[in-house]
Amino acid sequence: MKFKRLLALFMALGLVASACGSSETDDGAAGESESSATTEATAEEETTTTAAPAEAEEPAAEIATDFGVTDDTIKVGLNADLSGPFASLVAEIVEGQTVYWEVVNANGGIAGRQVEMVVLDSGYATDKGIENYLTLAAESDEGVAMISENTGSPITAAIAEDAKDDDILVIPLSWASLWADPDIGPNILEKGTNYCIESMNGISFLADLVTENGDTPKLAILSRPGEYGADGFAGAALAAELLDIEVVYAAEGEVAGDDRTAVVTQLVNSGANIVWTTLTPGETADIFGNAVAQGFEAQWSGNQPSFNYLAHLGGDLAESFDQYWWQSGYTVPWNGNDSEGMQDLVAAFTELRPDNNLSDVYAIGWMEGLMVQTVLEQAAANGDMTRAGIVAASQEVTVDFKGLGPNQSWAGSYNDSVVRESYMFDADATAFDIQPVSSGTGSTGLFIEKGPFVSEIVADYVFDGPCI
Amino acid sequence: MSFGRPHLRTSYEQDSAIFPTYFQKGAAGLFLIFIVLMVLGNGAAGWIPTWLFGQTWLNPLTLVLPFAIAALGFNILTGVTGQVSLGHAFFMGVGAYSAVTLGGKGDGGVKACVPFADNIGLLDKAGECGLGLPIWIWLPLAGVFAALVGILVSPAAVKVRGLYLAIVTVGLVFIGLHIARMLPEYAGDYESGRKWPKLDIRIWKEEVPFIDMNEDGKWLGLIYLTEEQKQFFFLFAILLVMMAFAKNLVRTRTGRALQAIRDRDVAAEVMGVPEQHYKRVGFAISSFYAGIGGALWASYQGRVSPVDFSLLLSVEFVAILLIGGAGTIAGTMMGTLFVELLPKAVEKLTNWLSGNLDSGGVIGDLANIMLTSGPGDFGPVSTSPTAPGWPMSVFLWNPVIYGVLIVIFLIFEPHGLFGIWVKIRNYWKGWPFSY
Amino acid sequence: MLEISNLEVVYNEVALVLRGLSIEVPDGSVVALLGSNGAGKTTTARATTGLLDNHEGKSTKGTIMWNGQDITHMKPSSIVRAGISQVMEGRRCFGELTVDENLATGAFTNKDGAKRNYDRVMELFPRLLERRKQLAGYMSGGEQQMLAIGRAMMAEPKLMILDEPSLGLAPLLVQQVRDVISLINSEGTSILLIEQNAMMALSIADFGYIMENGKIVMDGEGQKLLADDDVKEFYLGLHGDESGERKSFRDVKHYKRRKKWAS
Amino acid sequence: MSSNETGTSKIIEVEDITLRFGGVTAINGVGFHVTEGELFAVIGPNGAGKTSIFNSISQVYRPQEGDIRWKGKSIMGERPDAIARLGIARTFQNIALFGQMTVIDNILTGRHIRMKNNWLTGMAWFGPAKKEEMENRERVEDIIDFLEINEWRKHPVALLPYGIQKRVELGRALAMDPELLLLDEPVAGMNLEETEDMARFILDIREELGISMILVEHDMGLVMDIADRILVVDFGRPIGTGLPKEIQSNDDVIAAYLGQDFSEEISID
Amino acid sequence: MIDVLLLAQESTGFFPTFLQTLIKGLALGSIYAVMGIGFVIVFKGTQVLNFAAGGIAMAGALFMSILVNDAGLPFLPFSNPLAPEIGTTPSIPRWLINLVLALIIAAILGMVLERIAIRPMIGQPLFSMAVITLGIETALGPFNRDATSLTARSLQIPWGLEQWEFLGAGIPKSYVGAMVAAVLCFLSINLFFRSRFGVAMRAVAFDQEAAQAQGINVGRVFSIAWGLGAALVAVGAIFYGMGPFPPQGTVSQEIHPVLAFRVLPVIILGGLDSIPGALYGGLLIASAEVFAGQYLAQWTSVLGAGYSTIVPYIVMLIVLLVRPYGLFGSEEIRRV
Repeated sequence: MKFKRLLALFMALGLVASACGSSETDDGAAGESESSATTEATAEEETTTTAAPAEAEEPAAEIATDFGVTDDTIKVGLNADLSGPFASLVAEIVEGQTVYWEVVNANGGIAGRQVEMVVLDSGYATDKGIENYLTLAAESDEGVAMISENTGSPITAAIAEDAKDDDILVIPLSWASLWADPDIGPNILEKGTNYCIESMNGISFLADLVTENGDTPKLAILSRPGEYGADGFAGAALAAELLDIEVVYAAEGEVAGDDRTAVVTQLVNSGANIVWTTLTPGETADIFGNAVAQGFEAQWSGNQPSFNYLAHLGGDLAESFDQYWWQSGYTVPWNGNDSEGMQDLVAAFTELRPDNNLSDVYAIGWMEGLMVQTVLEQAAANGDMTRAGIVAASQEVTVDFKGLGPNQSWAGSYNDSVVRESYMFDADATAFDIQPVSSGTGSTGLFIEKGPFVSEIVADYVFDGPCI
Repeated sequence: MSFGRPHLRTSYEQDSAIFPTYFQKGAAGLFLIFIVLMVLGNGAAGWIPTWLFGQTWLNPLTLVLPFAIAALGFNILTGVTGQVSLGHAFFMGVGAYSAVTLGGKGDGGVKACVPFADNIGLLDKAGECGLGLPIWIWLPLAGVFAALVGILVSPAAVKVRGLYLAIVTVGLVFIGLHIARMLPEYAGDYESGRKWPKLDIRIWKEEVPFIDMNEDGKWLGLIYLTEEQKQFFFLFAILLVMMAFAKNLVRTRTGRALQAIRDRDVAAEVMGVPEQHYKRVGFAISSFYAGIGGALWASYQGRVSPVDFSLLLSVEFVAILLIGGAGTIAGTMMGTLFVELLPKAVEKLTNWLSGNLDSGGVIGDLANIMLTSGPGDFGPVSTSPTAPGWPMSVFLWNPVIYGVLIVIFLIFEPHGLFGIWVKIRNYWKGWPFSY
Repeated sequence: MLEISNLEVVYNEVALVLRGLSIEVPDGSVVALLGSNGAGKTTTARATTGLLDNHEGKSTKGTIMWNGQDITHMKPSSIVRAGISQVMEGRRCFGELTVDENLATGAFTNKDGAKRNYDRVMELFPRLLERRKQLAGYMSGGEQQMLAIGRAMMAEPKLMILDEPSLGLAPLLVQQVRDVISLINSEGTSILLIEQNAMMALSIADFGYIMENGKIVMDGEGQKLLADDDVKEFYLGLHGDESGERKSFRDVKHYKRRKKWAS
Repeated sequence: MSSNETGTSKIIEVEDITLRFGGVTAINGVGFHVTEGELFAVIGPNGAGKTSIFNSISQVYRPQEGDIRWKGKSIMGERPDAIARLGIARTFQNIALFGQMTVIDNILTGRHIRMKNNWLTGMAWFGPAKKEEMENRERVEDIIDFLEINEWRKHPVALLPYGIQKRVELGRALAMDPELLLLDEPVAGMNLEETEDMARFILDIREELGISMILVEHDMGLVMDIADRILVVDFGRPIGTGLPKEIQSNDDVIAAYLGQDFSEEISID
Repeated sequence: MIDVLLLAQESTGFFPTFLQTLIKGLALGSIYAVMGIGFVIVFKGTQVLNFAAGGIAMAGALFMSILVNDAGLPFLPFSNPLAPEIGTTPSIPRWLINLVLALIIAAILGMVLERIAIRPMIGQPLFSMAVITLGIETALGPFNRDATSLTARSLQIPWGLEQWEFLGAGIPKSYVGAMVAAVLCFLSINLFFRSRFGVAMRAVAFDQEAAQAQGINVGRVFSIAWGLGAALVAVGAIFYGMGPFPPQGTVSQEIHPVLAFRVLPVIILGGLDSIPGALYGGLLIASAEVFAGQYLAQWTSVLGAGYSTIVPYIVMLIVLLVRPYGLFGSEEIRRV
């Protein structure tokens, strides 16, 4: 191990490699998606081509590294669901990050190094996810500096402890309130509002809506089994307690399998006028569709992945969703606002991915990119881009999401670091029109109704740990 | 004895040995030495896995070992006894959850081990049941419990034949998945599962294990090994023992009875082989292997979720059996290696090809045909892992390749890799007089 | 006219069953093909009607000509269309189909003549008319044999190959089958009659072939063969030694014996 | 013990059994007995119910009426494997060998009921299991030697010629050390030479081991030569029992089965 | 919690709930029965237990969604002239014509698969043939998933979630649609079996070689069996994609592939080769599933969420313990 580090130092001193490498790859890679799946082979090739001495932008020699960072590249790993149930969603999120790095690399990369993504597919299977993690976290040439996306609560839960042991930073693509807890995931850098707080904000919003119409809110909570469902349910139950709302039906972790007849019957009979869901889009569509068909009228909303504009606004239930559904979220939608972040994002996609359809979730990948860049630059500034150094740097930064979502930092206690803002979106079936990015028109049908906002109950609440 | 005439066997004992000739004994020994050298990272023996699977090849290779054990069990049931089961994943699950219940860490004490503890008011909140016992208890018992469950379901399983059994066992997998959902106190969260005991060997529940498998260091004060190497050798040793058991079983009375049932069930009965009894034995032994395999797999992974024990896992074993060659132990091993490492190899190969896209020459051309790097290109495999629609990413192609291989092997080489191996061997035996 | 010349058939790419078989069935005649079990009689029928594929068999040499057309490698359906039908060994009626439906399968290649042929079959076998709505599986062996022959007649073949029609039938029924065959032949259909029961076959055959190990070992007119001593000995089951009397199986033992069984 | 002096005690008695499948009556009131050391033959046209009689004795089929007694004790309702353990072995009309197993393993499977090692001792191999396996292997080699199939020893039986398969099947039945051997068409489809070999094996087994046998066969020549007594069945009904000479001259048998001129037309199928 | 549930149960009348459940059971049973017949036809015709039915069914549903959503057809130079205008729900006749087109395409898929993978295996053991279809299922899966990941795959059901009121119960038009489809399928299959080709198929099922000897083109019979089987499972999948059924008018990659596996207990109960068996089995299993889902809901916390989906397997196991050959299958006579 020591020998390797010495060797790296020696090479860095002697060859001064970074600048030339980056300028060469700029020309080759800027416009092509090829760079997204850069390989070992290309990496080697690059090293050989950059062997010729060239002028350095900055001396790389001062930065300590261990795995995943060489003199001209930084590898970040993605443990993504590209063939499983969330593949369509995750593929676009990964695309968001890919495009982000193309832009960053074209502008010279981070600390003179090009960022390489190593994308592995978990298929949302825990076993495969763990295998992927072991590959990404390997203490060898194949290891990455940090994991910039790890799909799903289950897989994140499965690797949380290992990530701590390996001292590697992981950004989860999961918003369970667990990850912000230093006891559970000190190395898990949660992004955005967690399900629990999202539920609290969302139910406050719905309750206000009903109260304005002169009704007394009666809440039904539907959740699926697992961390996601439990966290969303915990938040909803907490909100009901704090707001003093009657819970007329609570299907805690009871939504699973294909037949939800009983849930629908009980929901319809419960007399609820607010429904909060912590479900998958398929489950939402089923329960929502059946309930509406049986004449059930209420204000619906749910944690972020309960709703999928493609399936719900593009399907048979579009009008009903338009009528009854409010979508909750913590990143701005595609035509949500004119923030700097959204303008950057749209500009980059228009140039680099003109044929892709517009999507709300590119922003999530883009924000992951912003986070990683901020953390890595801090680490570089600290002169320590070892895995441990990156973890340490993450505690020192505040990430500016440029209006795509609330800014965030991870230092301090749980209560200090959780993000309390979220958004409520109005679903508009008539506006829904998916077009290629380059057309400049089209819409995902989601518009910001309120936000970013913090409900009173969330603002006042002291979070002394995860909700579950 | 008779060095000059390797085919002359002087006793029945020699004739029915696992490796009857000195040549075979020597070859097996050399193969073992090769594996040890390879895992120890010896350059000469290690370049093939490095080239195929990259630097971290030891992890995927170690992962093959528990699957190989479970596959041996599947072979006993389906290859040897001829009972087509799609329920192997279920029995792996039974083994794995027995292991975690006995060896895992619980948070609700013994009370949590009562089913529905929180529903009947024993506990306020659902807890996880784990007794924290050492591996020498949980590993064998994982197998035993799986075998017992096998016997428990056998009344339904031994009565039905052929495809009916296949369907019944499909049902078993779905029911098993649901039971895991009903009993989170054993199974943990339905999607993220729970933590399994590590492979460390403890005498009892002491803090510092007797043999530590999860830290680099000297093993029993003898040889310096990394954590990965330790785990590999440990699992490999278990696999060898299980292979020997399987081989012995097949060459003795019970094994013959099982094969007889496979080949002609009615004739077997008339020869005095009670069909239902031996089907039950086959079921139990197969489940035992599945249980051990499942327990070791989960333990090596550290964490698996109930959903991992799905029908797809069962189908994997069918593929292993068919691709390797049914009924033989060597075939089972070949099949497991092939099926478990194939996706990884395909991924690496695609990466390697995409690295050579612009290199010209044969490889470059091949890469251009196979891959699509941007719009306007017509290769079936997309280099971008994220592009939806056609062309598909390599991750989506992997199951396609795997399914197509099952079809191709069945149509063109029903005896699987083992059959191919036998053909090659016979060719060389007859060489230069190949006919 | 059917002409099989020098036909070789191999099963599973190893077992050579027909070794250069040559026979002829002239138009309008009854030809008997005799031989013991395993001689290759059924294989000959399969090769002629294109059913070898089902048994991993292949004709590797020789030709089968039907009225000047090479049918060696034709599909079974084309061969039936060309006018050759087979009544398979063991009758092979479709047990889960009614008598009418069984006959309908026979008319698969000959939709147009279905009605005419149906009437003809029913006229020939009044028993079938009585049972036309009954499942074939519940009929007796003799009735099934009638049905199988009737089914083959539905295609209006010019050549009918009958494989062991007397197998498993009581002597009385064998007589009936023999008469039916004569009748069909008298209406102009050539017959290739494959039999182990040499007596029955040769009594109506114009010409007979005797095969052994995949080859024709003897041929001649039916009556002539019946009178032949070798035929008597080997194909009529009359094993004999020089004295002309049968040799008892009790006497064959021990002459090969090397080792005592239980000691 | 010579072939003429068969024992007097009845080893098996079949009493008026009737077997029906759905609407079909396969056996209709068949009864007979076999004494110790006797070679009893059952003949009749195809589909007459001969094989069904065997299947009833080995309890693969359960006759609805009647009784079958083994040494005086009823075996009705026993399972086929229990029948085998009593000492009744059989061969099958359409060879029912274990196709993928070698000749040795097939015959060793016949030793199943005479062996004791179970899955546990078998897996361990060393110790009693190994000893037992070797002893039985020796016994199997004797049988292989007797049946003159040495060269095929290690071949999977499915690949063997028909005649050899028939012998292996006989060997497998012999390996059970039976007291009664049921032979279902042992020479069907064989040529004269093979038939002679098989006849020789059957007679040897009988003379040297004194095993009683029931023989179902179409080859009248063989049956008339070697059988002690003969039962003729037709359409599941018995139409005559007796010594070969009696059968040949029994009018019912001639009418239903043999045909008028048996002396000239011996092999009617 | 339980108090809340009990209150909820009382607020609607017993009878409407019962009626609604019954109708749903019949509708789901119709879908199971149609898919079951798809299995049975393939098994009768080619002796193959078609584990690939899930993949084929979902592909069929996808063809339908492509036809009713997109003007163009993938990989083909011409477009679908009957496609409704983008973004509009088609009229019922137009939708039905597209349905027939989709079924034809699904049938072609079935025939192609049969020709490529099954035909070379004819005569092999049942196990090998069934496993081949497992291979096909594995290989089809990614294509289906890839296709659903592009956009939402709506089926543009013309009647959406409309329902009739009947004795206080809401009866969705889709349920009635499923039942009508099942009756039509059942009748036409019965007619087919009396036709020349149907008789030929039954003959092939009974004795392939004897059928060949009659001049029946066995290959074509196989093709037809697979074509029909594929079309029938596609009918099931498309009608399962309607309104109040879980996927709510879309093709779901979570549910559709598993649907076929839920039909397996149906054909086990009905017997692998019995068409009426598939019908009775489908109705029985679906009723058990739907009634259990409705009336055991109080016990969800003990039975586990989604317990009703395993009811078919439980029913199957119980029946097999008593009758190893299913309720309608006939016991085979073991031949020696």
